[in-house]
Amino acid sequence: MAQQQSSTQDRVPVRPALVRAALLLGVWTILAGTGPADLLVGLGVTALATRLSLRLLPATSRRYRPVAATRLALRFLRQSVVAGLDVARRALDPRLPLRTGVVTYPAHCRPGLFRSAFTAFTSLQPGTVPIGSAPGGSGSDGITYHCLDVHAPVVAQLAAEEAVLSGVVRHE
Amino acid sequence: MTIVPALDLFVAGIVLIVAVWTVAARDTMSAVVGFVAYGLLLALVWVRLGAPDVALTEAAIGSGLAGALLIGAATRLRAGEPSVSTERLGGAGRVLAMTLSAVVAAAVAVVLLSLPDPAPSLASEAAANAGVTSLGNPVTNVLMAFRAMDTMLEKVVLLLALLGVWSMARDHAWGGRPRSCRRADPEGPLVLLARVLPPVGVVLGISVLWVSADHPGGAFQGATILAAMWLLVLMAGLGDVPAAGGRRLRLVLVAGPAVFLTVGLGGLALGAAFLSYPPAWAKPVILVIEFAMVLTVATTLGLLVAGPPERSAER
Amino acid sequence: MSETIVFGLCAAVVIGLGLYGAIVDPRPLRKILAFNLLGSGVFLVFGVVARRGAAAGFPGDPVPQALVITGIVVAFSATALALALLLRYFDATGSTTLHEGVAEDAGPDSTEP
Amino acid sequence: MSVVLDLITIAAVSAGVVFFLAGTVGLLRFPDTLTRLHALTKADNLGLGLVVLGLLPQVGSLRDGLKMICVWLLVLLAGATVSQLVAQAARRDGPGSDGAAP
Repeated sequence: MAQQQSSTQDRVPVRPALVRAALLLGVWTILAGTGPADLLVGLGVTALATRLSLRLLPATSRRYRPVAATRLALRFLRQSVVAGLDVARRALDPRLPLRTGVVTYPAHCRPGLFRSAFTAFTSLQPGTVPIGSAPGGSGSDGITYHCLDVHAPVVAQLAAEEAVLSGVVRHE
Repeated sequence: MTIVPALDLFVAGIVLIVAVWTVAARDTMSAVVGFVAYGLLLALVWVRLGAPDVALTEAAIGSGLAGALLIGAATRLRAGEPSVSTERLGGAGRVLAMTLSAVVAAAVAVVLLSLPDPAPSLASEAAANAGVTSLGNPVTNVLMAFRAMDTMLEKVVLLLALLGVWSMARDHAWGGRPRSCRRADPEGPLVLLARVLPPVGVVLGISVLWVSADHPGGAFQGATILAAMWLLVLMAGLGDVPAAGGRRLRLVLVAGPAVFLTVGLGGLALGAAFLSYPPAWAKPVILVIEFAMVLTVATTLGLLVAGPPERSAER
Repeated sequence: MSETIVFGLCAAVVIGLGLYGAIVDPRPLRKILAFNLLGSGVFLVFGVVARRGAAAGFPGDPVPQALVITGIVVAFSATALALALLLRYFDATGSTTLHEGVAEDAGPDSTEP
Repeated sequence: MSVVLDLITIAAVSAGVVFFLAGTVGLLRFPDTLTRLHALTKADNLGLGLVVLGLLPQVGSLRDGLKMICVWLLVLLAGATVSQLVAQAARRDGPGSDGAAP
């Protein structure tokens, strides 16, 4: 799988590899247990999965930022609650208060993995579902969003999300 | 009375509604989607019937992998779809078919309701002999030890099906690669998933096999998860399907049955019966067979979904 | 053990539905679908029998359950083979039915965009 | 102590069920595919999160709890991906689409 990237990985990036291996070993122990035999097999499986991970998603030189990541996670949890409440309120309201429409967000990031992560992230945010790329003004292209309420400050909210996310994940 | 029988009735009702939808839906794609939903609901039924191993298999293979296959076929057949309304069965034939089906269903129902009451069961035998393999999951015991012959032949059936699918290739594509399942958008949402999920999927798939010694799980269920991860990578365009003529691929495809057969013949050579394991080594031997099998089965399942070769091997 | 009765009847109805669909619908893909439905109904019969045979601390008789696991995998193989045959037939004739001379308007060169 | 935990479970799971219900109502009431996607992803993700949260006090071991959290995270990932795929397909095939894919 992903043969085309194997040549670019001459030197194994140690630190990201170790972090990923630790995470995957954690998943293994959650699923399979912590007995001696479990751990032995787990090490082999982790090595395999880490190798696959480094091939599919080449490691970057960016340093990990636990504080920023925690802030992102907390923000995500809070926004999930807001998003759920927002949709539930609109769905259960007898008047069905919807002002749906399409908004183009002039993203700072170019198409690529970071943007994919951003659209995936914002698809779980209140009132927005990304529906594709759109040619925006001034050369840079934008991301089109379907919004539940076009009068809400969607673009400002998305810009805030992008700023928070780019503090954690590498910007290409 | 209590809430549980009511829940059973509710689940059975939904299963039947979705089954009717699968048969009656006008649009084939809708019917296929109905069938996938039916498979997932059926997994719930299997849990209620005390068979979590079967539930996993049904959800993974019966619903997931078969669903992917059927959706792909329905998409490709869409072009010829509208032209069939001319040859539906007439009213009389329809009534006849309905009567026949109702009679068969009623007969099955009567048989099921009049089964003998202390039901015949091999459960106590399975429990009594579980010590031989020291595996805690009775279904794995049956699959890998008591009826290992079935399981070995099942691998062979999978391979034969793959041979059948491959032989649908046109002459120029023989030994080549299946049609590329790459999607149009190279930066789409699928790509992120295909870069992030497979390592976790590999850990999950192998753990499903590893825990199956004592808990619900198994080589097939694990292999299906691995096959799904492979297909995800392929669909995102991050890799290509190996050519059907490749030697390494063929080696992987026969590895599982070959290990199984070797162990079986080994049992024969050691003076016991075919596929008998030395009692002290039963558990490790079974795990070796399962690990060899999971690779073969995952590859075979992925190739079955990918379909017959349609491009030449080069490129 | 009421679940064996409920799901037993459910299995019988699913078998009937699958049989009906396989007979009545002229489209091969729908026949394959209906046949899978029929098969899953038969598997459910096995499941009910296994559940009734619960003993020795097991929630069901493991032997029929293992047979069903084998059966699901074999059914999948058969479905894959049937679909490959059907798609090849469609590529060769441009028709999604097995009756000749019904769908000649769709050409044989139906390729994906 | 266990009474408090049970009450937490009851409250959180009930709230989760309410969000699932709201998501389903939205799925039925909202006018088009794209709007329905909001109902499915947002409400159901929160609903599942609350159900998992509610069940956490009841699990026997730390491993089981972490397993459930993993399930929630995987469902989030799947939801985020699938909703975008469905949105793209709906925009491509749906009524009022502005043309084919690029």
